[in-house]
Amino acid sequence: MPLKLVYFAWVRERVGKTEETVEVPAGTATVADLVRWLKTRGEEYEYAFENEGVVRAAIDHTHVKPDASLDGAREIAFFPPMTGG
Amino acid sequence: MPLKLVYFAWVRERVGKTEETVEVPAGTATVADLVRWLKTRGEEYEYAFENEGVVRAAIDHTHVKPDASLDGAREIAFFPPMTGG
Amino acid sequence: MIPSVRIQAEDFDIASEIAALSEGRADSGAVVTFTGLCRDEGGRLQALELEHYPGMAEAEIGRVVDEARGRWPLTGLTVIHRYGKIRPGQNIVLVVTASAHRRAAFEAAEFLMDYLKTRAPFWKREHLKDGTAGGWVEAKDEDDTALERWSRPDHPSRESSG
Amino acid sequence: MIPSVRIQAEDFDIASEIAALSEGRADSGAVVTFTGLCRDEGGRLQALELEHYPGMAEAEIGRVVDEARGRWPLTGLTVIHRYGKIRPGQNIVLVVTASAHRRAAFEAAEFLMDYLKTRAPFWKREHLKDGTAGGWVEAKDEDDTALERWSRPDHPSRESSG
Repeated sequence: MPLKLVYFAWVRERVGKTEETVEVPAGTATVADLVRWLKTRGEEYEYAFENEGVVRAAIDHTHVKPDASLDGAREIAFFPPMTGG
Repeated sequence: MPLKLVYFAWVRERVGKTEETVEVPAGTATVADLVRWLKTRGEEYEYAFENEGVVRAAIDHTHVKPDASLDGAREIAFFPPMTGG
Repeated sequence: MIPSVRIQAEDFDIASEIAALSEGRADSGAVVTFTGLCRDEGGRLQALELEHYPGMAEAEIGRVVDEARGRWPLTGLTVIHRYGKIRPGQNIVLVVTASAHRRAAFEAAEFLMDYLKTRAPFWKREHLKDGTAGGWVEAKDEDDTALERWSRPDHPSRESSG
Repeated sequence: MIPSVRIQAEDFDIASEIAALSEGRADSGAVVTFTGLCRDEGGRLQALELEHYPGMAEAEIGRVVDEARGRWPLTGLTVIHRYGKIRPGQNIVLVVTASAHRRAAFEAAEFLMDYLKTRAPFWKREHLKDGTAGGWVEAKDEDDTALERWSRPDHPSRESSG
């Protein structure tokens, strides 16, 4: 399944990309699965996701937890805790 | 002792005066004593102070309770509960 | 920081009051304004008339302002209360608080309004559209309740968040 | 009441935002504004740079706005969040709430700010006066604590005072 991934703030800087479209392997069911797979793709991903639980995720513009299903997802975003306001 | 009395809102309307200077009898030691004496001065005062505890008082621009001493007071104000803001 | 307290018949301009607070300083991270307005009460109100006790109004608001400054680390504070005839939609009262962090600015503004409502010597009377002079507005018990929460020991009166 | 949510690079004008809320209605007795400003951090900050997630920023703030409208009887609501480079003393965020009574306006504005701080997809990075690009601003635990109080069962989320 092709998925658009977008990155923000220091997650973007560590990954070295603003966005990319990836073909995830079968069995990648949740956001946590996706992160696990991304970390196998290179040091930059390992670095970006080194502290599990720090990087937040959103599916199609909605905040989600690591156990959220990727079913029907079009755009997955990864970013640090927010500091707006 | 001569005292300046000032009245506001419906207390002013009931008393029928904005202010007056009175010579209070000896033994008038507190705000409550003053109110008691004022109520002997006529129906308008009886009406203004008919519900004890509703009319508030201030001595020299500071809120006080009925048992506050009149010692050194120059201006005593009587008014309903405040409704500003 | 020199707080500004004004009792006036004229209207006020919120933007210039905020600008005056921020003038020449960049240590405020949060500015809260509260504006109290005259409601039309479902269309029956022609105007509110605000009577006040000159001298005591300034003194009492000054005391409340001092109390707020002692409780919160404010970088700016302005209170303006109008008197006289005020029509629906017009301004009655303005409180502006500035602080490094938002919690202090919010709490100080709420505190000031709760105190002004019950301690500042102002009295409102209604003038109705049908030509009758309506009565004096009655004080609300809930305003006293609002006030009491500031003396509860568990009330968070220190800044807690940015 | 149609709430207004805007994500923009340009500055905003508080007075015209308040005026827009009040336009043609006199049922608001209380208007609260919160302005978040860029602090100079003791003089060492040259600017903040705000990155955001276009699309999600609008969507997430819209959800928080809907939640606020469900909790409080608001007569007006505006949220503006800027992005891009912002210098000390300049505006970052504006929340305006209007209601018949003050408690609702205050609480809704605080609620919105607590949620924006921790849920709106914006990230601040510092640029320092000495020319170095400072780091990304870290999220504060106390912002999460501020958020939690809105889910406590004893929190007064209904208007209680005029």
